[in-house]
Amino acid sequence: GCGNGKTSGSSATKQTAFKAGEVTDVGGVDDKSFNQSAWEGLKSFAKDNNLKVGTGVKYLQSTQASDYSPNLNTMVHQNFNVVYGIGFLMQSDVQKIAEQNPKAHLGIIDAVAVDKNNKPLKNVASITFKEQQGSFLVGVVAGLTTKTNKVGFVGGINGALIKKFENGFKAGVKAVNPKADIYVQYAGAFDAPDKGAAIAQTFYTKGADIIYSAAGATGNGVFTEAKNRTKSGKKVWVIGVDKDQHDQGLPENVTLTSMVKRVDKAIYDVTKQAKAGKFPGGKVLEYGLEQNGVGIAPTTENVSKKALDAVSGYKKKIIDGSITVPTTDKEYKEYLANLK
Amino acid sequence: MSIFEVLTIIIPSTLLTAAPLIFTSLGGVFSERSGVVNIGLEGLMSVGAFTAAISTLALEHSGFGDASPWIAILIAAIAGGLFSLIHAVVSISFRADQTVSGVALNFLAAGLTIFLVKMIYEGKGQTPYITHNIDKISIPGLSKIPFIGPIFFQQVTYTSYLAILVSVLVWFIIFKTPFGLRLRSVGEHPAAADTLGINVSRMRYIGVALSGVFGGIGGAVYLVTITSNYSVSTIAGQGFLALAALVFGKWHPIGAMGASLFFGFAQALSITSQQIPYLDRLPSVIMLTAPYVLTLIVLTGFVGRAEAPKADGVPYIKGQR
Amino acid sequence: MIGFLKKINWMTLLIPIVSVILGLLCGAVIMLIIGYNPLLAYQSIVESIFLQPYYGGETIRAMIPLVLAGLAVAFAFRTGLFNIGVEGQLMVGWLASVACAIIFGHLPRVLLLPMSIIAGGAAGALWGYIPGLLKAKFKVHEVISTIMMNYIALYTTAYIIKNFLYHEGERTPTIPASASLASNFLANLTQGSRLHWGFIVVIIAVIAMWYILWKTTKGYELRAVGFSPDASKYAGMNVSRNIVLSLTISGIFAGLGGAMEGLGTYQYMTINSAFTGIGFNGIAVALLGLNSPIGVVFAGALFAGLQTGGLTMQSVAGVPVELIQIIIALIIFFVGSSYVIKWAIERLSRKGHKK
Amino acid sequence: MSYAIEMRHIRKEFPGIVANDDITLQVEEGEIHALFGENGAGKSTLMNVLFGLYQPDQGEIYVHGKKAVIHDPNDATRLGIGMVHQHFMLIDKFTVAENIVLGKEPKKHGLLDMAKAVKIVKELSEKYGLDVDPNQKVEDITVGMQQRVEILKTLYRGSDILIFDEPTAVLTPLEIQELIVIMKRLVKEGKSIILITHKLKEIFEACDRCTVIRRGKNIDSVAISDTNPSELASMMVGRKVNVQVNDAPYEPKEKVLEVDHLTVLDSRKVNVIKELNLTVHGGEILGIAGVDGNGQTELIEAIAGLRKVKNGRIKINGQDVTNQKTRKIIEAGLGYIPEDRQKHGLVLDFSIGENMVLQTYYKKPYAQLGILQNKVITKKAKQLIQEFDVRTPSEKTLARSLSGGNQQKVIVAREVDRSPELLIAAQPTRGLDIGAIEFIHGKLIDEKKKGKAVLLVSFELDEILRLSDRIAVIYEGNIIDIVNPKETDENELGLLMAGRKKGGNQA
Ligand SMILES: Nc1ncnc2c1ncn2[C@@H]1O[C@H](COP(=O)(O)OP(=O)(O)OP(=O)(O)O)[C@@H](O)[C@H]1O
Ligand SMILES: Nc1ncnc2c1ncn2[C@@H]1O[C@H](COP(=O)(O)OP(=O)(O)OP(=O)(O)O)[C@@H](O)[C@H]1O
Ligand SMILES: [Mg+2]
Ligand SMILES: [Mg+2]
Repeated sequence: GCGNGKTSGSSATKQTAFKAGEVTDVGGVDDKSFNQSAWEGLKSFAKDNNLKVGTGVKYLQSTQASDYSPNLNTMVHQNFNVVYGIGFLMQSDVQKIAEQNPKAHLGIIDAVAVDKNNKPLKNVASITFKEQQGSFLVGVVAGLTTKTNKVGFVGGINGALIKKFENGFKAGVKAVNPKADIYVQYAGAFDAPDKGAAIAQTFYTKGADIIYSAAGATGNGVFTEAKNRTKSGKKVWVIGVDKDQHDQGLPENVTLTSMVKRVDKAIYDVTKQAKAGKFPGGKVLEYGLEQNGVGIAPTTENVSKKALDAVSGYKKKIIDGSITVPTTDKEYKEYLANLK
Repeated sequence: MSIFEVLTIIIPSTLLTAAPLIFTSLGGVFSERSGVVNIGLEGLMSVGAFTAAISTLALEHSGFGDASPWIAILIAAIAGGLFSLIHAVVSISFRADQTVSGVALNFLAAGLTIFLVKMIYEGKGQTPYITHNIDKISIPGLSKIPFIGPIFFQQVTYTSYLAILVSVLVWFIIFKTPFGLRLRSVGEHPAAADTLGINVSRMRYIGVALSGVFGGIGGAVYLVTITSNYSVSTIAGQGFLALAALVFGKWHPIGAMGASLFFGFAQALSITSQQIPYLDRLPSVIMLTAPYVLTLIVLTGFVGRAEAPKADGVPYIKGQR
Repeated sequence: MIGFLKKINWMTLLIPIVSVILGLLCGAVIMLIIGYNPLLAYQSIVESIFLQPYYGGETIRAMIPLVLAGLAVAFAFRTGLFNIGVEGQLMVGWLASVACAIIFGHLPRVLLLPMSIIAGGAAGALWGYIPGLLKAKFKVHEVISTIMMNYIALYTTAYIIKNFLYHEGERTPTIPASASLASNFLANLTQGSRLHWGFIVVIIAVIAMWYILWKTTKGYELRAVGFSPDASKYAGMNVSRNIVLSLTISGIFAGLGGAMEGLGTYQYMTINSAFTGIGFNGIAVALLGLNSPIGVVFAGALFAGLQTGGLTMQSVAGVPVELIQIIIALIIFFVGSSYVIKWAIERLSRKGHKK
Repeated sequence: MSYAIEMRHIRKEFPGIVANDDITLQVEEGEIHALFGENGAGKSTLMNVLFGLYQPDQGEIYVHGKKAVIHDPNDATRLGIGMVHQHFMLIDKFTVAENIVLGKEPKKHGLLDMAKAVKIVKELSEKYGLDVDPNQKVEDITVGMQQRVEILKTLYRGSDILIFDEPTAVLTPLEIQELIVIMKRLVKEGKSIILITHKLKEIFEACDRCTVIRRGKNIDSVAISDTNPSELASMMVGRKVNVQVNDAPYEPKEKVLEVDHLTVLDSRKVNVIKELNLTVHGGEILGIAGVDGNGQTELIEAIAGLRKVKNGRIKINGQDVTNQKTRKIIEAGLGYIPEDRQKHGLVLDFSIGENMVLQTYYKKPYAQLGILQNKVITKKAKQLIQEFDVRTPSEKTLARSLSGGNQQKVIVAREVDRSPELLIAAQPTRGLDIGAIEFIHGKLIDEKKKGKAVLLVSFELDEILRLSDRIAVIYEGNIIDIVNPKETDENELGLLMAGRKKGGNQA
């Protein structure tokens, strides 16, 4: 196996081969969401750089929140050249380990690591995404595809992060279809497919024909419900999140499109810079449409030509700044006011 | 939304959520009626769900198509039954405290299932998704009945009706057959049963094994109708809820079914209410906690005192006074 | 204390030890079957916990809430009640301690820290008091009511954080340093682990439980009511009040466990969408510790050690962490089957004598 | 001639004790054979061996002259042996019929045929004159009826050899008489019976022969016609038994307990005590005689504050304690030896020492400022164990592991030692052997001599007659008469208990 981690301190000696690692949250590396995406980034980096999976790139899974810190610490002490904490839940653990080991290089997804004075920590790369931008685009697709003029949004836990998805989506729908009704509900959990299914059932029964789910495994319930409906002859759609969820919609083919969040790409980029000795410590990297960090899924077979055209139009406007996609409820209100 | 529309959402959703709870709590009825407390229902559901996931995947892979989830439920029943034998051996033959054994059973199931998933799927922490679920359907004919049809017979799964039918069957077995009489006698007064030549240990083994079978079915139904894949968070508290339903239902099969339906209803309401005018103004926390608060309120007033079988939880040691 | 040592029944000590050994052996067998190296795995656990101060510190840190949760379960058990609600009591305790620390952040440390700890205990007490009251007044089975209270705690704490104490990252703000149990001294001692002063609270709690139950008249009453409510009633004790009291005290232990997480380990509370698991682990810890305060400490140590060491086992020997859970389950089974183990030990020792 | 049952040289050891040591028992066909011996002599053990619940370490069993190996109750049943256990083996929540047919249920298409079961039970009960209601739940019927259910269970299984293990300990005098009639009828039907009892009177009324065992050993077998009660008693104890009599002069002092127009409801909200008046003075033993179920239990519970009083007053030492908390009443001077010693009298999982202070643990000197004074408690316990001759290895022993007689001694010791003004003793000697009974009787008389008031409730007329200074007869929740024991006899009491007042009027 790899080193026994007996070395203390954080003297990141460069004699050993380059190593990059990630600490997953309780979902593990196959959560069909960002843990998995991150791991795919590391794996493809390994492939391109002849590193061995399991030693050169490696992950440690946490089984509870209190494991984050020891897992991060273990990797740092095993002299990994860069260690990622996946998810904003690990923010404070990453900050603490970074402060204790100033020479170690860490990365954090979906959060900005700061010190006590709210200054970015010099040895942490903070990777965030403009989910609102990608969500806006799938909102455009939804707004143009709905036949009932009713669409739904299912969120995991109601918080700043998922609000970006919600408001971006709503803004996109309204941009192309101002009259559309948008139902919004949060399940209160990222791992409650039963609740996801129940919410989807409510939305579909109320007449929605497209639901965008930004709810992790809770979204699986949305898929189940959509498939059931479709099988019994009422065609409805789901919009996936994080990855291209086209396959999960099969065989009933209920995935309209997905909002992809390229955690893999970001991780790959940062790891590459780290290997080249240009670790972007202290920087806040924002991955938006411009960086291809978010966007709509490559599978577009269910999306109409018209919608695709609209998407590329809006994409340009967002990138050139002529449209600012709202992230919070307040911004969304202002955005709506401006639309009129 | 009109009341009618609300009902067409809430009732089917109630039935869907309740089915796994019904099966599992019926399992609890068997075990506890025979005098063995079963805190391990949660673990038995995990085993059932896990087994259902891997066997549905294997079956659909070998071309069993829509029959896959149904066969998987049967396999899960067997797996649950076998797994529950650990509880039986430890708590009946080895005279362990039944609570201790049940708690250990939950731990073992949680660890073992994920461990096995990792072994089977090369390190992954969860199974792939099954493609052949047991679907929500409209029951031909019945769903056409005006008013009643759309509420009770549309967007439902056969498993929900099966669960209700099985509760009646279990009631029949427990209260109308010699087997049931003996099972209950062992849970009430094992020494008395013993003097009448009833093999106490054997009856209790059967009770526990049946709880495994039903718990396994409960977990499997949850998987093939609701979640579609197995991970750590698939079974997260449903077993404890089934346990609560069992006590709430006063250790009676029909009571357990009623309590399960009540839990299902409360949960469906908590979700749907956010789309119902006026109810949507309530802070979400009120609706989210409603099922649990309501249960507490109901237990304080209306259903009266729940009394467990007299020898529930008491190991039987032959010849001991 | 010497009197205490004299009272030890060697068999009661031997059984958990044998159980642990058997559990580990079974774990080794599983590893061998699957193709892992059990020696390497166990070596990594032992080495990390005993030779690397960081993991040693983390083990003790993990013990703190576990032991308190275990005491909560054990205390209720001793008085004839099964508290499955430790999980919820711990959550509300966690939130209350953090909220207190934040709201009264301007107060000096000598006031703020004890206040925050007490707030945690008090919230836990309230969460135990309710099922206690329901049982005493309405005969609601505590197993159901505590399960229900768990869910209520889960959603209520999340709601309160979300609406009144929100900080980005789905959590509360960080508590002021004046309310923190964290310590640079302890951290430096253990190469940066999160070990904090909470262990002192644990020591006090362990002694308190022992003292309350066996040295005070209240404890006498609680145990009497636990063993025989009928006889206690005939002897003039107030059974209802003792049930309420028992679950309330149990809740205090649990709430303190939450406070330790809030003031020590994390310095904040996240919005939980699922249970922390500490409360449920507490049930196992109590059972493993045979519901005695000292036993709970040892069981908590074992549990915490396996969990923390399990992380290194994962990283060094590649063994999935779930194996630790399996081993723990097996150990509990063995402890539960003490009757058979006792029988086996007696047989073996008799054979030994004959030779 | 072959015996119905012959047990030869039976030996049965339990860890640390030889319960049966070379016991031989011969029961002739068609006789009622008494098995007589102290508590713990090994009677139940021997019968459990016969019934297949225990396996003997040595010895042989012959049934109707044929050698039998009895592995379990099924074997015993097959051989025609039925047993009515010392502690009833009935399932409270089942009906009478369900209890009887359990394990050998009549079936129809594989389902329970309860209608048939009820019919069978009715037929059986008519045939043997054992009156029961097949459809009632066992928890709702009297102890006497429960006993009949137990007998029917054996008859239903076709037993012709019946074992009765202390059947009369829980019965009222009337029920005992009935049982004796039933037994005699059964013998006439060709059954053989083994009867275990501690009451010599019953042996002489019902039995043909008697086997006496002591400390696990055979002492002798005698024909009843060839012996007399005092001979049997000394055979059993191994020494001469002194019968305690209440010979202290009757000098009543001030009123200690005053019950005035008391009305109490039972759990079904029916008046079980109606306008009851009763006074007990210091320096007297007042016996309450009555058939079980006439309100004795409720009366005591009401006095002790364990049951709500609907109407009326209760005073102890002049202090009004109506509907007060039990603790207050205890502090006002109540001592209480409850009927159900294991459920109400002791915390079985507490040590003897802890049980000795069950009501006083919070008081000086047993506690100071809420802290238990364990040394004081231990010292007290040791003293009481000595004084009351409790047979136990130490005061740390759990009450659970004591024998019934010794458990009762612990309770008596505790209550008497507190020296309460009013001591209520409910069935204080139920199921105890003669030695223990005399001991406890002596203690009750001592209390009276000290000037305390003793309220004795017992179904044993003998006990009541021997100990009481006055006897109050309770009938349907009321005291229908108070009689002087010197001027009455069992016959008169029996009539009163059945509700007939002197002069033959129906009350
Ligand atoms: N299950 C057992 N385990 C250990 N010892 C036992 C057991 N049953 C009985 N004994 C022992 O055997 C002895 C005889 O007990 P047994 O119950 O036969 O007495 P008994 O004559 O029926 O007394 P009683 O008149 O009170 O019913 C007791 O003193 C007890 O020590
Ligand atoms: N199951 C048991 N295991 C160990 N010892 C026992 C057991 N049962 C009884 N004993 C012991 O046997 C002795 C006598 O018991 P037993 O119950 O026969 O007494 P007893 O006076 O006949 O009681 P009772 O009046 O209730 O019949 C006691 O000292 C008790 O400690
Ligand atoms: Mg006895
Ligand atoms: Mg006996």
